[in-house]
Amino acid sequence: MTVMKYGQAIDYALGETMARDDDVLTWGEDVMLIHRDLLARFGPERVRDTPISESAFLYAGIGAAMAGLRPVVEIMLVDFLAVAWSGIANAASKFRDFSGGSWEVPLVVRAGCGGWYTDGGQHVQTLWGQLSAYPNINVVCPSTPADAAGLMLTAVQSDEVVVFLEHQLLSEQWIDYLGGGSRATVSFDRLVPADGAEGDVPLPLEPLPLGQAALRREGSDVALISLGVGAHRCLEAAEALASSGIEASVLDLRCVSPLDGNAVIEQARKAGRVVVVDEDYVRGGLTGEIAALLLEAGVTTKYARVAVEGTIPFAPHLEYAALPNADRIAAAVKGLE
Amino acid sequence: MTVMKYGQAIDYALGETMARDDDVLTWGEDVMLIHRDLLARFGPERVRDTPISESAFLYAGIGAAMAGLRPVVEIMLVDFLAVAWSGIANAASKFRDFSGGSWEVPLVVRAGCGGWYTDGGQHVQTLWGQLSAYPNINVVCPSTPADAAGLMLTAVQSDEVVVFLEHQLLSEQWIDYLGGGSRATVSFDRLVPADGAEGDVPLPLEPLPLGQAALRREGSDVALISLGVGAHRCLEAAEALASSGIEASVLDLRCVSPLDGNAVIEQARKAGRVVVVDEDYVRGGLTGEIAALLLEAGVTTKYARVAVEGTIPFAPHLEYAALPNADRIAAAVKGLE
Amino acid sequence: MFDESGAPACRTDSLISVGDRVLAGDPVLPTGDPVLFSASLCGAPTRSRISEAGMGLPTGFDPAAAFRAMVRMRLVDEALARAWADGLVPGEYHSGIGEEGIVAGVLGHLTGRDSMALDHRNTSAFVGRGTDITALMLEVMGSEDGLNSGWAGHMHLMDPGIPAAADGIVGASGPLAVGQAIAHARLRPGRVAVAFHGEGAMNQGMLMESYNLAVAWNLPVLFVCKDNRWSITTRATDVTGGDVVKRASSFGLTVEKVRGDRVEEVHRAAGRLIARARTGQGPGFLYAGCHRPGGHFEGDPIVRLLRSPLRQAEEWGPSIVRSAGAKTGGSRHDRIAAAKVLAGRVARAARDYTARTRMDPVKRGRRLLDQAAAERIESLEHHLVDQAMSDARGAVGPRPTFGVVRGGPR
Amino acid sequence: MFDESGAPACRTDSLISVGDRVLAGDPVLPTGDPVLFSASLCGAPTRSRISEAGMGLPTGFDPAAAFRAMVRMRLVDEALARAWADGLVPGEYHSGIGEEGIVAGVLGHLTGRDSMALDHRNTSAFVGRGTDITALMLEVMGSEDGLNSGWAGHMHLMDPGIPAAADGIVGASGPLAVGQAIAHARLRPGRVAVAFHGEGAMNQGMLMESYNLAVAWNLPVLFVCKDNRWSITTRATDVTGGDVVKRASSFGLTVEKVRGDRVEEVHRAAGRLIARARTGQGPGFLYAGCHRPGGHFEGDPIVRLLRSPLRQAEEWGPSIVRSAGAKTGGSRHDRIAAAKVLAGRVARAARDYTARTRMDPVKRGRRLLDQAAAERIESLEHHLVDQAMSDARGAVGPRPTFGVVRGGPR
Ligand SMILES: Cc1ncc(C[n+]2csc(CCOP(=O)(O)OP(=O)(O)O)c2C)c(N)n1
Ligand SMILES: Cc1ncc(C[n+]2csc(CCOP(=O)(O)OP(=O)(O)O)c2C)c(N)n1
Ligand SMILES: [Mg+2]
Ligand SMILES: [Mg+2]
Repeated sequence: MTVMKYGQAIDYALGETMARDDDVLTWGEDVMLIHRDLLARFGPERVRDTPISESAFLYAGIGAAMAGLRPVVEIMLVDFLAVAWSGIANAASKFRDFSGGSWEVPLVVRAGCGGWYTDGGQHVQTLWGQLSAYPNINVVCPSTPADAAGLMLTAVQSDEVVVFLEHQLLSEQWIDYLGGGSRATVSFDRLVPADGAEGDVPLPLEPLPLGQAALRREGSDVALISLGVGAHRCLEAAEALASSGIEASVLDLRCVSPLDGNAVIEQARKAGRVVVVDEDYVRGGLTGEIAALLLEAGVTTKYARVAVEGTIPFAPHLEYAALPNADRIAAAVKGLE
Repeated sequence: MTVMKYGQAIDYALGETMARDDDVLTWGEDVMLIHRDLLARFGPERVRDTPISESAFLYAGIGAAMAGLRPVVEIMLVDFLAVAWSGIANAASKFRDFSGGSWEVPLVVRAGCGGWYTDGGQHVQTLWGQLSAYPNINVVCPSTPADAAGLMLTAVQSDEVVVFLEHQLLSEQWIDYLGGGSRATVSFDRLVPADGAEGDVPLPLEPLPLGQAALRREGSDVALISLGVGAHRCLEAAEALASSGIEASVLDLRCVSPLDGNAVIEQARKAGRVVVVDEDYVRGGLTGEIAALLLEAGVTTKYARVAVEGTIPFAPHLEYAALPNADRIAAAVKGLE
Repeated sequence: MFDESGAPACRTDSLISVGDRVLAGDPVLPTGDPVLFSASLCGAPTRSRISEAGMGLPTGFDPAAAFRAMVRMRLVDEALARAWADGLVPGEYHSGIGEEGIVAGVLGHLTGRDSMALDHRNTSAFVGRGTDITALMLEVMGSEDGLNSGWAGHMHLMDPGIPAAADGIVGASGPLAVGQAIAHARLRPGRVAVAFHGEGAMNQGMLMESYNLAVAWNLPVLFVCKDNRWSITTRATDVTGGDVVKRASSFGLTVEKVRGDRVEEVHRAAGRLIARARTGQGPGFLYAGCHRPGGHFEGDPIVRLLRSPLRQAEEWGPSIVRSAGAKTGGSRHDRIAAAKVLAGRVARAARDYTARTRMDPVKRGRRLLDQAAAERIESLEHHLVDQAMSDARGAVGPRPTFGVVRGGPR
Repeated sequence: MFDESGAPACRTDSLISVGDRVLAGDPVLPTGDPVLFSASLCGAPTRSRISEAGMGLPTGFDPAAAFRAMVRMRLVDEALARAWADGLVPGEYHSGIGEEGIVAGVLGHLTGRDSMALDHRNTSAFVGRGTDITALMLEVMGSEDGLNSGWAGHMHLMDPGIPAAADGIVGASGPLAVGQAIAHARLRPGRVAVAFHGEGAMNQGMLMESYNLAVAWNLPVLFVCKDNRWSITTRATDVTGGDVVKRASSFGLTVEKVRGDRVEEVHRAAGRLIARARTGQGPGFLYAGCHRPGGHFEGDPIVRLLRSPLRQAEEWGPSIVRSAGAKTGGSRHDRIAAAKVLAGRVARAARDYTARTRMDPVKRGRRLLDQAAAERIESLEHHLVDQAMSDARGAVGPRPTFGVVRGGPR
């Protein structure tokens, strides 16, 4: 057990797999500087800067994975994955099926996602709902260093495609890289969930199976379901609600796909009230899928969603209001009464 | 009122707007041959072949729309839109908001979508759920020539971005273009919904407002909700169900976004049973969104979904089984009993 | 022989080896043809199996082996085109007829775990590298007994044994081959990856990106541009700026330009580029012109027009004429320009389809052999391919509407 | 004056015109400066307003106007960089310091409805074309009173009045400008669209696609590549094959290559290319080298390292050393190679940041004027920009955590 930061935990897990398996390597824009510790340990053949050619180097990851490597392809921010979308939509998600099941694509796509630190509507999306629409694409977004390490271990060892989204607000690497580190005049303390950004990581690392939600808080009045920073916002809201006598459970899905439907249904059954909190867009994100799971299972429940309703504005106070913050969550819960 | 084919109706509507408004023009791969009638009438400046550069010519459409034109950018099949996804995800959907509401993007993105005619998993997707995830993107997929004409008229006249999806199975242009026209040995008659492929178009054309569903069939036992070819499959299934004494209503949404939530809720309330039939993937498509609408509205209903569960296989019988066919729909309805 | 790696270490009971057994001992047709005896026919090759012999040096040209490969490619494509016309192949079918010289010329250098990334026009490359042709035919015909259990169809054929993967997204073969090359460089130095693509694909961003990436990382990859002048119904030069060979070269790729109907020329140039790539001297770009007499895909509308002008004119003519004369619309100038575009396109197509039919690589390749040897190869390959197709047809049966059992107009 | 289109037809009460009012009558600084008097300051221009005068001919170079534009760009960027450091600008800020010569040289030719598509490093282009600088500053500071009501931030600034749009997706400025050029060609012949982008962007597929499209359609567009050698922390030549000027030229673009710190050189070359574009002779590509002393964005980690090596070494050093010495990991060779990469990167950055600081276009541009005139311009521009920034600061106030009122660590 040791204390790690969120980004550090991911790189730690990646480093451990790289040490064990020569076929694991990583490339992406600026990875040599961002992951300088991995570079120092494994050398420039296995930690490699790319040109700003997301399509080519993502498709190259697919080709390399099918030819024997286990690439971890880093796309700085998930928004930029849009320029390489075909690699996900038409290739990574399809090739195993096209081959009739005979050819695996052991690929990890790593990208930052999420807002709260103010970078404008093209740099703070999550897109996780859409990514998980495609067949054979696993999508994870951990909310703590321990989960981040465990899920990265699983991702790299998996023979399937895993999109590993690291939340930019939790990642000290991204916050620092984007210039934050050099000015004392700005503090993200009010915004960064402290035990998401830093926390205990059990050693030796264990892979964390995909599709297992974690119950972060017990509570019988309402079930808050989320992941990533959203899980922390739910906990914030739960504290506030507790003071008005409402006990909320908080379920951290950890994976968007596969999605832990059983855990969702269990919490919904218990509480009879569900609020899905999603940093993705209201359409095509988590909220609809969870509603469908509930209806399919015949669970009778009240339901509300707190998600991103439109373009995420740049101005920090507008961004804060547009993201699923604790106030919005608490209001949604109260709206269910 | 005149009888038109589906693709013909779309081009008719486009032609009428082009005749009225010099700023309307269209470009895309092979449009000069595919839309040879428009070319003959408006000339090569307004109907223009592009290189195979979807990203560039979609972004160019955005730039042109912001600089005074009303481009109809054709991306052969929606699957290929994935190579230009950033144009949707980061630009077309965002620029009006980024401008603080001061700059419109009057753009139509036209693309074929959908399966049943056997073209393999990279050529038969619909992706409409994902497209409608983004802010400010309207997404339509008409199921009849009349709707196709009315919606195209609306799309071109709109100051917003409209993704106009024409279903490949309904479009005589696509079926012919993909070689079908030259062999008498293959018939799509069993597969093509006859009154989707050809039908009356009221003249003079009236724009069909976005977000208005059409009730194609009344029935009080179960509500089938779909669009595109799916609406026809629902009607097929409804006929079959009727013979076992189950009366199904069929709601054709016509637009994925904006979605006619009121109509959905009304049908669901009436029947107390809903089957959503979606040619998009089960995740991130229509089915989840409709479930969320129902739960949010507090409608008590049984619910099932018939959608695409994974990669769409190439082999026609496998493809047929993977798509939401009438048998699957009827089975889902019976599963709700 | 296509290279010096010697006779393959295994025999299988595939149709191809039946052909070879018949051929065994024939001095003109040596048995050790790695192009037609691919890894996939011999089970998954182990690393040790890969002979490094010949890697790094251009390999010798064997006209008989090249001709034989081309004949087989041609026959398989023709058989599939017929099956398509007979309603046995669902969807589109993009034949490689006319491009065999390019594919065979390049494949003559590939051995062992050399890999390929392909586009929608891929049959000949699979055939040339030894994919089981019955399995391939069954796949293209949409059978669950096909190479990919009916999941791929002809645009997404996958043969991990070669390894070779096809992707129907134009331009994707480039970066996929780059990825294969990254793996080669780490896991099996000396191996190359080959990307085949059309000239139209050269305007697809990811392909250009992949040229750059290959050079920046100095990868063992060869990009082969088969310029058949058209992308579907668009003449490539109408939508392409500059010269594509210069374009490739500007990325720092080593380029060669050849006539694609001369397999020996292709073989020579490809050999130089592949030798450089194998020895770590960087990626190459081979440009080869060719002609596709069958059009973009079977049923190509322009080919239909050229073959049955009256019928097609009847079909297209009335509405074009009506549109051109519509009361509202573009100016006279616009409409005349449109007529010119349409007429010009057809005229150019007609010119290409008459003048360029001479560019048949199989016919040309035949002249490299003596008559008797050529005939023997042809008859054996005919036998082989006919057999495969008749097996495939037998397996799928007549299958009205391809075995779709329900569905119908309301 | 930057061009011959004469004095602007309107005055506004914007800060810029305040500056101009002060300057009115000054013989060195004529009032009719369309670069700083953009369309947007004069309300939406009508088509008739657009003077065709001078279109088609390279326009004369006016050192004072160019210097004045550069000074204003520099001052605005410096003011915003300070505001960033003071915690008043949220997120990233990419200043254009060091690139003013390129931007001013090109903008000297733009008038009326000539349009621009920009990337993340866009402030100077907006400033140069006359976007209200207070509104711009407020936008960058995340105020609802900003140019785009706080929705854009500095990476997505939009000024429909110019028109000019910025897109934070690398490479997107190219095809966006192509689209603007399509509209120009139809709606306002003679107008040009300009895309500014970096050298790193030249590896982004859509930008290359847009070069091709511009040539294939013969569009009035100018691509301007500002080569500052780096894309964030990656040295462009490490990831780029071939020569980017040849690359652009291979698409059929007419290219010119200049030193970006010499505004007069930029102006001359841009004039030739823009004149061609305006007169339907096709698109151009202007390549201009430059240096960005502030790094990629404010707080750039490499700049931090160069400025405070000890502090940064303390921060990065221990874990790098630990990693390099880890029990498991790459070979000795790998680790040495890694150390070389890291050291090499820093060394090259250090070299660039010392040797290339001489490449200051503003300092160089100053020498084109007599001392007194330069000083006058500087003082007036200082006044102007200081005023704007103090207004902007006043408007947003101290705003701890940028006005986010809730949220906090659990
Ligand atoms: C990204 C993408 N855009 C469009 C298509 C449709 N399409 C298939 S083949 C083709 C033409 C390709 O031309 P070329 O690269 O010259 O190859 P050829 O067919 O001539 O061999 C097009 C446009 C596609 N498959 N993928
Ligand atoms: C598609 C995409 N990929 C990556 C990024 C992240 N990014 C922003 S600026 C930049 C470097 C751009 O380099 P260059 O084009 O040389 O412009 P410069 O910043 O040097 O002016 C990168 C990689 C992005 N914004 N968009
Ligand atoms: Mg071609
Ligand atoms: Mg740069």
